[in-house]
Amino acid sequence: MSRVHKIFRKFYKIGLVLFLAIFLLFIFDEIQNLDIKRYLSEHYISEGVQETGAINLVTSVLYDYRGFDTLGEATVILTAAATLSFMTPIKKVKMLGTEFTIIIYQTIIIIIPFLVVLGMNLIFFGHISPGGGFVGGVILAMIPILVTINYGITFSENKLKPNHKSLLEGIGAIGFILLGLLGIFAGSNFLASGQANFGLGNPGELISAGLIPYLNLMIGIKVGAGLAAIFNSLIKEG
Amino acid sequence: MESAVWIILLPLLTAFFLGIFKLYSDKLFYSLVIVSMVIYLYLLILVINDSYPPKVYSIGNWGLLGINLMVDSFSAMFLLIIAILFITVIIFSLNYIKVNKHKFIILTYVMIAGIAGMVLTADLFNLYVFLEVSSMSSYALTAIKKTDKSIESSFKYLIMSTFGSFFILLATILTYYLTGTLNMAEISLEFKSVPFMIKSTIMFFFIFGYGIKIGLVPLHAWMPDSYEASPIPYNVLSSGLVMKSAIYALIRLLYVIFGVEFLTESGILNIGVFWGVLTFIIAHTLAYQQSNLNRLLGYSSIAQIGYITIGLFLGNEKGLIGGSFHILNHGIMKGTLFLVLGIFYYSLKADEIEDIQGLGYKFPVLSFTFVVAALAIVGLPPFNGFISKWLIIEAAIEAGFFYAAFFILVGTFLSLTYYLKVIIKLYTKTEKKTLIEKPDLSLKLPTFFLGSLCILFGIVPSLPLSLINNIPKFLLNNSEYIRILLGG
Amino acid sequence: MELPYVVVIILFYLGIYTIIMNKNLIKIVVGVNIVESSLILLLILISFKLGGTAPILDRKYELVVDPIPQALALTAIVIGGSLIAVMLALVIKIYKRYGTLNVDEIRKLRG
Amino acid sequence: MITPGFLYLAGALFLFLAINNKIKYIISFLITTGALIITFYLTPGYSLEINFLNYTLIPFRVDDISKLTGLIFTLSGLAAVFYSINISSRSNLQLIFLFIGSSLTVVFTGDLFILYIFWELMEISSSFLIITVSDLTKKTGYYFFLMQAVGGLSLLWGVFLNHSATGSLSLNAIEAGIPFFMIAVGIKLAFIGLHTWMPQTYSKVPFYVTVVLSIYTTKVGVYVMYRLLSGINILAYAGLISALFGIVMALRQNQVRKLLSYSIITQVGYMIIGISIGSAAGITGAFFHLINHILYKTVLFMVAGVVIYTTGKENLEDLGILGSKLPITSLATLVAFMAISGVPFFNGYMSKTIIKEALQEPVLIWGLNLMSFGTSLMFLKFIYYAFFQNSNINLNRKPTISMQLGLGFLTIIMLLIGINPFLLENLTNIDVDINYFDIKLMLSGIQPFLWSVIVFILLKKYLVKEYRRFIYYDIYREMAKIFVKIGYKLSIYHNGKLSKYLLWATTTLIILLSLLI
Repeated sequence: MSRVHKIFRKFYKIGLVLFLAIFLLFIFDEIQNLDIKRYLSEHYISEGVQETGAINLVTSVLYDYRGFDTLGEATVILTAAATLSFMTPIKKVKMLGTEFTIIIYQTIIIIIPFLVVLGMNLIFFGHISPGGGFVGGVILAMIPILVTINYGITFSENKLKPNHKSLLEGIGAIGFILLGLLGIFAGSNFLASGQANFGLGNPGELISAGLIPYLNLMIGIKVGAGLAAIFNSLIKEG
Repeated sequence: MESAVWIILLPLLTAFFLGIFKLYSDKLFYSLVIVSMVIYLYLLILVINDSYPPKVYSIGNWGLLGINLMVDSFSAMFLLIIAILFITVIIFSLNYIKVNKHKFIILTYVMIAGIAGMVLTADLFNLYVFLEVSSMSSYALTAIKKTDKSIESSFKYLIMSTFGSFFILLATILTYYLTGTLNMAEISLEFKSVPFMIKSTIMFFFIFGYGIKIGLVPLHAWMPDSYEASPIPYNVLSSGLVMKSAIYALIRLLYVIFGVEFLTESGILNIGVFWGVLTFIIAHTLAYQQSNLNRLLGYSSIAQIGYITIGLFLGNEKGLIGGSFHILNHGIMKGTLFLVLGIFYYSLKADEIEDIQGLGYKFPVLSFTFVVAALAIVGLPPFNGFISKWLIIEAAIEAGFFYAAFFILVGTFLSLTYYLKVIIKLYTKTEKKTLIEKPDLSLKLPTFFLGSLCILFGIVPSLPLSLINNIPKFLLNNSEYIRILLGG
Repeated sequence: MELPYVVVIILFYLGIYTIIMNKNLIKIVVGVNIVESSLILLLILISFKLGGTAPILDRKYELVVDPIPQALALTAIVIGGSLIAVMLALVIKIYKRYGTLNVDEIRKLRG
Repeated sequence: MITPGFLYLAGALFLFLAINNKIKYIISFLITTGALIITFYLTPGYSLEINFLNYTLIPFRVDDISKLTGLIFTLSGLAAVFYSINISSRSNLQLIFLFIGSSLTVVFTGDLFILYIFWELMEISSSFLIITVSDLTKKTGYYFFLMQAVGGLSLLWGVFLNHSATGSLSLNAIEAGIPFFMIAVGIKLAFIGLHTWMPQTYSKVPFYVTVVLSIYTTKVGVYVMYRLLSGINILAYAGLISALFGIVMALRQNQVRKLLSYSIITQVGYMIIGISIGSAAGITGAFFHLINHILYKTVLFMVAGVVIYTTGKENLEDLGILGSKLPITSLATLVAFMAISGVPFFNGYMSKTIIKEALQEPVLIWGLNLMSFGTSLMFLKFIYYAFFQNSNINLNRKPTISMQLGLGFLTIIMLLIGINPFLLENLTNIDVDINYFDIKLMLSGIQPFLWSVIVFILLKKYLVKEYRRFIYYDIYREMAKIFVKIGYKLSIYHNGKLSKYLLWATTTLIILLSLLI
């Protein structure tokens, strides 16, 4: 392509993006001075705790009011893990060896148990303190990732075999749906923990907020296994 | 009435269980596939039958606080397509797919769940989530063959469609910011007070985002590549369901949230119709140039989506009926064409036009089905394509878009040019071809089933039309839809 | 016109610009990442109320931040994350097969 | 009450069971004769109603003209099927039955929707007949189907315009969409300019297919022209020009079937003039001419078929075989020649005189004489090659009995009508008060024939020479080339670069948003 054409194309692109940016600026400017109504969130804030039993409103929205979104999202992780699993080469690819110093080895061995405790805490106390299935799951996923980085992929593979990971993932997802089906068996609709008053208990205690802690657990297992599988496949790709 | 949820849950549950069974025993895997397919068919028929007075199913029994699913005739028609195409594709791919067969079936189940979710949900963010679920599984299905071409086409599809879903997410966030709720009925009530400029920007963002997934002309470039490189059973689903669920979601948004008055006032209907005409003229011209059969059918799908866009963007009752009937017809016709090509590929590794020379005499009945489906998709009378095109043209004239109606006929002529080229190649005699694998009944039966549907819906269109005729009641004047969704 | 909204717009269109402008695949994936994060930032901005506390109601607070966009943000993060994971896997595969990361050389599918 | 059209369509389905030739003969004989008998006993005024897609349609309605056309169609269908029975394969025969069945339904239909459906079905079946019949006819089949599809689609557009103007689909409420009906009929009639498909197809396709096609394609066009566009006087002059063009082109041909197809264009000119005068006499003249034309043109095509079947060659020089070795066929050729040039006591003369009597404008009468002069000149050339040219071609195989039978059957009917011109009138209750046998009419009938004989003898060496193929400029092929070029440029533009696709996406977003401001 001639040089002039290249430069013209470059400025054309910049012009495009600038026009879009200015346009959106006007829109946002106009949006600011509109009176915005938030009655749905006011309702969540005022009656959220009584209806779902969970103090952490975000978890109550995520797992009770809009539980279906979380199911959809869990499927997205599962599909991503499945895609990456069939992407990786069948034969074992040696990961590029990263020789960490002895200090790293020792610290990892020491902090792994704390990670487990932290992850579990975040999952179980998801409906009381900030946190929840996703954050806890990520921290749990860090453990196999650290092991893989530290001791190389072959060691971590036989520690936690890929089949086990996809098994865990499957169990997490199926658990989530079965808990949802509990709502139907209890007479009201799918994923109905608040409405079907599954022992809401008094808010603030560990065993409260109906199904939410168990849903949290299921999502935690699923996200943990899923992210570990994704990380391993990406590493094996290399 | 909780079978509406089961339509989304059953494929998901089967996919997860298959994920586990895959590790242990094949026999268990296939038996579960067959059993869940039969139950799913029964469930779909159950929901389609009692869909006339639309029903709402609220997840978690939260009513307007949580997410609601809504089954009305438009979604019932779409479930009918899912019922027809999904069953045939699963039976077809049980022994058509050789590479990654387990993964293919799992991902197809997840995609069906995503599409069923998009079709049933009456909640804006939930629509986005299920859109991502179905798109994610279609990226995976495009790349499942792991050839150079499929990896490249899957990457291009991924980037283009993510580029689109940015704008869909941006529009969803802005709608939430303006209205404070995510339930479609409440949004359309709140949207009455929003100024014109902002409302139409959000509408344009939605149209642009979904436009990429539908494949309207300037945004279509990724689609023929994905058709060329992905496995043929997935092509049937992609042209029959994935493209259609995108336009379904767009129409659901436009007619329910923005309402017909706003659409006509903002002039988007004229833009939509013009865009449809532009799409199929360019798609037909390009289709003529192709030598790879899958790419040719890909361009023809883009053209047919152009007709559907015209039908649905006319804004009158007949247009909606014609458009949705064409969605149903195109799914069936394109499904037959792809399955026949699948059998040719399965038996002779034939995917270029030259390779299928003389197959008319080697597979007489199969080529007859191909000819029937090709004539149907061109829009010649005795078949179903003609009926839906007749309805769309009539609606276009009624709505005053004479140029669009005329160009549809020009489109019919253009599509005849390249389909006839393929048919003639099919019937030119050539030297003996050795068959790599004999296609058995489980491949041929679905093809004949879809082919016979082409003829059946052409001769007796009142069968599907009885379901489709009451679509406009809940789309054109969305007050009815909103009253029911608000628990009226 | 609050400053954070301007930041969101700048981030959004910076991401779009990187996607369009760059020829290198990795940079395109980075661009996608930037746009994702700008949308999540927008979500959080929407839920912000001046002086509001986090939506954990262990005690009675007079003003609480709107929890819904935060839940949506969590979902958007997860979806964005898995999308980028698949993108990276494809980029690795393309690099192994085509030997180049330049988007203009990856042209086996034409016409 | 099953209609002849549906009987033929059902016949096409029954032929699936025809495993061996014997059953094939029985089925086709039953169907063809059954259809003839049914059309014979049809009472005008009977009509059938069905509703489809919330319209009430009349798939079957009989009146005098449609009964007349139906009769001649089933009659010539019987002869054609008989002629080609043991040459054509089972699938070709099915397609022929489908073709005849759909043209019969077009003749008996009462509304535009069914007219369009079966017009397209006719098109599809004839194109597939051409495509699958032999290996060399692929290109012609492609050209034929596309050309006819343009005709069908302009008919559909006319139907839509008329439907939106009048709100009804019935045949007798035609207000809008006239130009599109003209294009559709023009293509079917092979009107000048739209005729390029006919000589090409009729000369390349095997002879028995040409026989079937020549009977129905153009004649259905004439019938539909009567139904939709009767009474527009301008068309009379257009018909005249097209006929004269046909004569000029026919004289330049050296292939038998090309000469015959150009002569179809001329004869159709008579019918166009007859219909577009619009008076009852004109229309009856046109339709009687249609019947006579089917008779003698099919005989001539059958003769050409026999020549090709026996000697395998089809140029004019090879016609010598007729004079020397094929007695019955040469007799039939002579009768057909006399009929086509309008010699009294033969059936051509009868319908030409009706049209001549119905004309008022002097220009048209003069034109008519010129046309019959030209036709007889054309066929004098045909006869000269057949009888007066000594040829040394030998016979590699004898014509089959069924071919002779089909030929003889039609020649006898021709002679019958020639001798007793009133036969057609009392068959259908149309009365024409012309006494064919008074001297003045006979003289004016014979005059053009005599003039043509004299001119032929004088200018023999100009007419009877080998015309080398002149450059044949076909604008439709040029248009197709331009379309392919544009398509090629477009597809080169899709060069697979992701950055280019993304750029297109952003530009569309900009265009969309700019529509807002």
